[in-house]
Amino acid sequence: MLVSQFLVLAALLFSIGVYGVLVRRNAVLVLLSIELMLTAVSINLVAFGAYLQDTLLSGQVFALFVITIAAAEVGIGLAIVVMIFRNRSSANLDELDLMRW
Amino acid sequence: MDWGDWLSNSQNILFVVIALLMVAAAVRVVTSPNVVHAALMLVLALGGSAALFLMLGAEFVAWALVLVYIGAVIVLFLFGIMITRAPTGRDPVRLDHERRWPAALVALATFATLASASVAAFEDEAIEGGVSSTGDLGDVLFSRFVIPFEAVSFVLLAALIGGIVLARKDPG
Amino acid sequence: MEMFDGGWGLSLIVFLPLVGAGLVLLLPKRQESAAKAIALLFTLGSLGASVLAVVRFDFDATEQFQFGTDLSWISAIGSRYHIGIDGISMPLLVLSTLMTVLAIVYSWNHWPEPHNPKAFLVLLLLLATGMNGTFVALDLVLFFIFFELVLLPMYFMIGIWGDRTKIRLPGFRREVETRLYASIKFFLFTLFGSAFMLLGFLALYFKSDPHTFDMARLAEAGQMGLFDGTFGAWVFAALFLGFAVKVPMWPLHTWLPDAHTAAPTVGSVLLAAILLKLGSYGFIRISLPILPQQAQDWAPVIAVLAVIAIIYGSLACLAQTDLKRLIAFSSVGHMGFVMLGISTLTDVGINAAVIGMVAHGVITGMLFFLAGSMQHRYHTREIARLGGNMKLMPVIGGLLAFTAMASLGLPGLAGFWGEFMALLGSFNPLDGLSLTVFRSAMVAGAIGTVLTAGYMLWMLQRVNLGEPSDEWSGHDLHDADGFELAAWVPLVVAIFAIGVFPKIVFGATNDAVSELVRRAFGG
Amino acid sequence: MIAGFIAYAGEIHEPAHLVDGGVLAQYAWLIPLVPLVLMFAIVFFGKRLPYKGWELAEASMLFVAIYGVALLVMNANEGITHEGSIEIARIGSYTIEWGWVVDGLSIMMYAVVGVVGLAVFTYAKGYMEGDSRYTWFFAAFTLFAGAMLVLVSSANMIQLLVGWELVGLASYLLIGHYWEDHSNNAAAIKAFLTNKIADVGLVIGVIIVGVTVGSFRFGDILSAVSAGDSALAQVAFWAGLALFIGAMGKSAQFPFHVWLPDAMAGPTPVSSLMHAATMVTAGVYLLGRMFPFYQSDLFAADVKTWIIIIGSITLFAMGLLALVQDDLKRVLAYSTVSQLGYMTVAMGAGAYTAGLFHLFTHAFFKGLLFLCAGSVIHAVHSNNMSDMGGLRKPMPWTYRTFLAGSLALAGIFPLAGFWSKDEILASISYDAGHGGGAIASVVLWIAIAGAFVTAFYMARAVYLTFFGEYQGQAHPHESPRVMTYPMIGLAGLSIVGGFVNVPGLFTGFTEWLAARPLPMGDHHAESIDFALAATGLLVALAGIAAGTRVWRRDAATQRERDRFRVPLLYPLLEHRYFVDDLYRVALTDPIKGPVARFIDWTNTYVIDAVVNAFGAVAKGLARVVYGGFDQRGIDFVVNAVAGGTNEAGEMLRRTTTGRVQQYAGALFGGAVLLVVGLLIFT
Repeated sequence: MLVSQFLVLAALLFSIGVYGVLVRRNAVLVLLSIELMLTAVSINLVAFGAYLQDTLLSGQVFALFVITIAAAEVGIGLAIVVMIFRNRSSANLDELDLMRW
Repeated sequence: MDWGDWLSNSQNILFVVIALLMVAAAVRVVTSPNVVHAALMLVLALGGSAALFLMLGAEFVAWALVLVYIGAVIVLFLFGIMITRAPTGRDPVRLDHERRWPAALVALATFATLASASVAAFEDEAIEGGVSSTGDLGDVLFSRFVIPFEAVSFVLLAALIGGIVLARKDPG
Repeated sequence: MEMFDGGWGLSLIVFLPLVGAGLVLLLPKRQESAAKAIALLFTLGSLGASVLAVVRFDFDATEQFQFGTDLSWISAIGSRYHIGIDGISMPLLVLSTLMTVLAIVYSWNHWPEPHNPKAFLVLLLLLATGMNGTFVALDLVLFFIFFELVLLPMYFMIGIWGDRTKIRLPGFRREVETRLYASIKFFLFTLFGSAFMLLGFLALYFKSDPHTFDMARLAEAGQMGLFDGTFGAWVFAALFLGFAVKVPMWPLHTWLPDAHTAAPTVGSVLLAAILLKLGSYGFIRISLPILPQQAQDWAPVIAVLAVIAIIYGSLACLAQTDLKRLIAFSSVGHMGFVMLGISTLTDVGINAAVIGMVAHGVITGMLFFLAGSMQHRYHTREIARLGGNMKLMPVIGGLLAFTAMASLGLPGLAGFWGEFMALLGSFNPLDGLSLTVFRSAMVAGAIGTVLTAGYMLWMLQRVNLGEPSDEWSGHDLHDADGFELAAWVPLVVAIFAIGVFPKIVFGATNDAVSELVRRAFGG
Repeated sequence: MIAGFIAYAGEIHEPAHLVDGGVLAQYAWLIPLVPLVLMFAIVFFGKRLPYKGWELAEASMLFVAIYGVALLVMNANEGITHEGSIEIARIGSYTIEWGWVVDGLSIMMYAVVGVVGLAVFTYAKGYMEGDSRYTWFFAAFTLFAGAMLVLVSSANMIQLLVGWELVGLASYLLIGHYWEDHSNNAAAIKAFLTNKIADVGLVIGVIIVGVTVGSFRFGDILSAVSAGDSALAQVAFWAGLALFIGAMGKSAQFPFHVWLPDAMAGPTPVSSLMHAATMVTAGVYLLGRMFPFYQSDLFAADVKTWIIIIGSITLFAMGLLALVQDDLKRVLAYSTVSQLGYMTVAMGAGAYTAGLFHLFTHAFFKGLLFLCAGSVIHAVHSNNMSDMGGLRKPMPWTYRTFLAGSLALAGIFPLAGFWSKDEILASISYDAGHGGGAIASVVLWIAIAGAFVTAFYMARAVYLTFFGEYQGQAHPHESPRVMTYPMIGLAGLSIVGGFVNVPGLFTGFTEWLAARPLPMGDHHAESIDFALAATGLLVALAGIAAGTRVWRRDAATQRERDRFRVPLLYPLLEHRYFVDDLYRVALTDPIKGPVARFIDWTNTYVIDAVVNAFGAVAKGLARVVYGGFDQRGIDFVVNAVAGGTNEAGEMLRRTTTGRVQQYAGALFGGAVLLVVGLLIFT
């Protein structure tokens, strides 16, 4: 097993996630794509951990943290989406431009 | 390196299968016109990554992934989909933007950059096998990484409270 | 009194309004009468101090700087807190403090929209500090700071309390409000000029040895010939730009009609009465003594521009349909006489310039007060719509006629001396200056007085005389009220007093100017 | 008295002895000051007084008249010269002073202004009764007289200038007294501006003389003249010409005469005072004051030719105009212009005494004629003679006094006008023989012809007004006594006024005027030329006879004959030689209209183009080169800079869409670019 193969796969997943983030209109789907990207990151971390034979297992620990943060992110993200939906009857991102001045 | 050697390794064959599966699932996640399908495809992709973790000897992480993601997060997503009445019909226009090509270009460029950087950096470096025990992980987690761990737990707590505050109906 | 003479007096005059501004700023917005009281009190204090300075002024030594002090200030660049007044700046300082008080009295219950007296008073007081400071500063950096300090309050005054009529301009796609256009134009024009002025100051600083910003020492160096040659020519040009925009000299005057027209009444008054004088004062105080050689080279140019301004301003007045704009253009002409006086480089001409500045201050200030009050009542400045004002408001109409007469240079009133003496000076300019140019300028300037009389009488005829049009005949337009009269009577008295007894001004300026001319030009 | 007989033969005329004049002369500064102070009193308190301010005005004139006559009597006994000055400012080497001069010339003017003023002010009380601005009228009227006194009392040229312009101001206020009507304002403005144009000459003349001599005092200037100052001699021609232009404006000499007939828009007392004592006499006074300057060959003697030419044109051409006027006041106005021409000619011919003597007598009879005209107008409510006629019976006193004034003006022996006009003719004749040359000879004939015209138009005025049938609507009646008494008083002076200077018998007037602090230079005294006097008288009688023949003969057809029009000449006269029209078409209309608008237009569009070249880059420069007058200017550049910034902002702000995904896309794209860049550049 080579390091590269995992890294390339992770890069591919990450890019697909990027594509999803950019192209999807529905907020829930954007969140899904973000999960994909986070997974790719986790794969990288674990792969590096295995390659470095790290006694501290920091790769895996960080993967765990990523999973935890991802869970938190999904929770908050969905809550926001729900709230926005409640206010605007839509979860489409292109109808949201509150950040415009 | 010899591609023949590489492909003949059984672990690598497994990897290729899983990888193809994951990529296919991931592509469906970002292209499926049906939101529920997309969520289910994500389950598949995550499952693949759990399998990869096992291959790399990260047992605990793999199972945690299965439990947390597939068990909890995806359910959460499905609830979200239902609550927001996200369209489940086959109407691709409404789910995607019209300008896909710029997005695809950016994604492709990202991939090219990351992949080429990875390959250039590591070339033929191999990964030694070996399984790390959950116990070791626990030791490390509660000694060296105890402060980040606690911090993450606070983050989770904050997220919990935040979720409640945000999603609950007007307190009146 | 020793403290008063030793620099405290002048500092008091300059900074009392600033303290007042701080106090007004601390007040809650709703306490308007307290804000007015404080503003009046502090400007009155400033006026009182300047009157005290006049009383204690040594009129036998007007050419010396009195009440001065010279303290270390920004030691890194050798800039010092050097202040003092001589016979040239003293009348202007008194004029400045007086006009500020009158402006506050006048605006006691004449607030332009959008009201907010607190902010207005803060700006007014800030303006007062800038104006007073410019007249006492004897250090170039100090001068520059006060000179620029004036800019900001006036910008906001025009921009916030100005005229909201929308106008369409060449080059703009959308209509803009007059006040916005005018305030930005005013600001940019002046800033453009003063940027060059600052460059000039810096050039003088680096050329002088040892480096100094002190006007007196620079003047000594200049009179020794340190700044001769190309260097001096460039520096003079830079200073010229800075001051000429402020005066304003033709053809840098185009900001003036817009700014005057758009500004609220008090803003117009101070703009005309004091701000324009900063430029001509700069010529007398800085350009001439420090760069005498270049002044002689440039004098014919200044004279020609001044005469053009006289004729041009008067003719432009004849075409105006807006009362305030007409008065604004008349300023161009009158400041032309001031600059003609300065350009002769003789004691007569510069004396004429100073009295012309004072006279223009009181007369045009008064005219703008009156125009403002009329606008307040008629809600229009359009000359064609007015008429029969004398019937509707005899007091305001009478004062308008009086002031217009003063403005056209009637002997016996303040405006005469500046014009006549400027013409006198230009008959006999400094030795070495072209007699052809200056005598032609004299003739043209004298013809300009005819045009001035023409447009003033024409304005009076259309605004004051005749029967009131139907538009106004039914209205009960109240004549001047107590506050207005309180603000105007001192000006009327001043116009009359200076006209009958010009020694009020000449007594202070004469020796100072003679000494300045003698040192700079050896005349 | 004895000196008078001696003077008859002499050429240079020096008073026997001069004295300082004592207390009366030292306090002569009160003469201008009292009217000016009372003027303010009338403005501020007049309305509260029982006679609404008239009493203060009358008091001021009474004061001046008594003071003036007292000085005149003193001067008649011993020539007075006194000069006092108060410094009011010093500028460089020049001193500005308020001064008063008491000498023969100024005393004569004090007396004339005082006496005529007293009569006119008294008369005005009746005439102005019921006027809505009664108090204000007397304030301005007092200012008018006061300003004239400032002018004649001045010991220096700057004060002269002050008085000069104040007279102009007062005339503006008074001519435009009925300002509700814009045509009156127009007349007032015309008067002020015409004078102001001529004042350019005066200002320049004052500056040239004052700067060259180094002092503005008449005393110093005339000393320089008698000392033959070479610096002054160099500029003397131009200075003299400039001062004369100033004098032309005030004394309504051709081509500055246009304002005077229009000035009839003012109330009649104003016309009376203006034409008799104040304002129009100022120019002649100035020439008299500066007489040695013009007289000396070293100085401005060359200007005298111009003076005499201008004067003769004025006296004849304006006299003809009086013939065709229907407005009685305008007849008198043109007559004044014509008589001023006589005075100017006299000054140009070097006849100091003759010119001022005519001023003196003319003040009485012209003041009188205007008062009479006012009385008539008051009665018939019209200015036009076509509304008058036959007023001899209802207005006997007005008729008698008007007749006396007319005969005096026509120069009938032994009334005032005869003596003064005869002296002018004599002095022109003298000048023709002493250096005046051919011009003076021609002018002599013009002056004699002018005498005919004068008599002719006055006869017309008398007949059309007082004879024939009454043509008007109102019911004429004699004016109240407050108006007739002043008329009778002035009529008396018009009859006997000439006897103060009867050549060969009593030359008191010559004596009085000669009391000047400095020698008057080489001028000839009055002399009597019996042949000329007889010619003048005969010509005047011929004029009256002709007038009688045309207008008197048959009352019924009087009006038809007046309507007779001489071809060619009449249209010319009717349009006043087209001078007014010429000014309007060539001067005032263009300046008020196209020129002013052009300047205003250039302000908005052209100046900006110039600044453009400094401020903006190639674009602005190219536009100036291409269409220098084009509608582009600094405004455009300033606005374009602002607009450009604005546009750029508009474009950039589109990137701020608020869409998270676009931001994310930019983020990733940017990251990739960074990496690529890193790879390329390292």
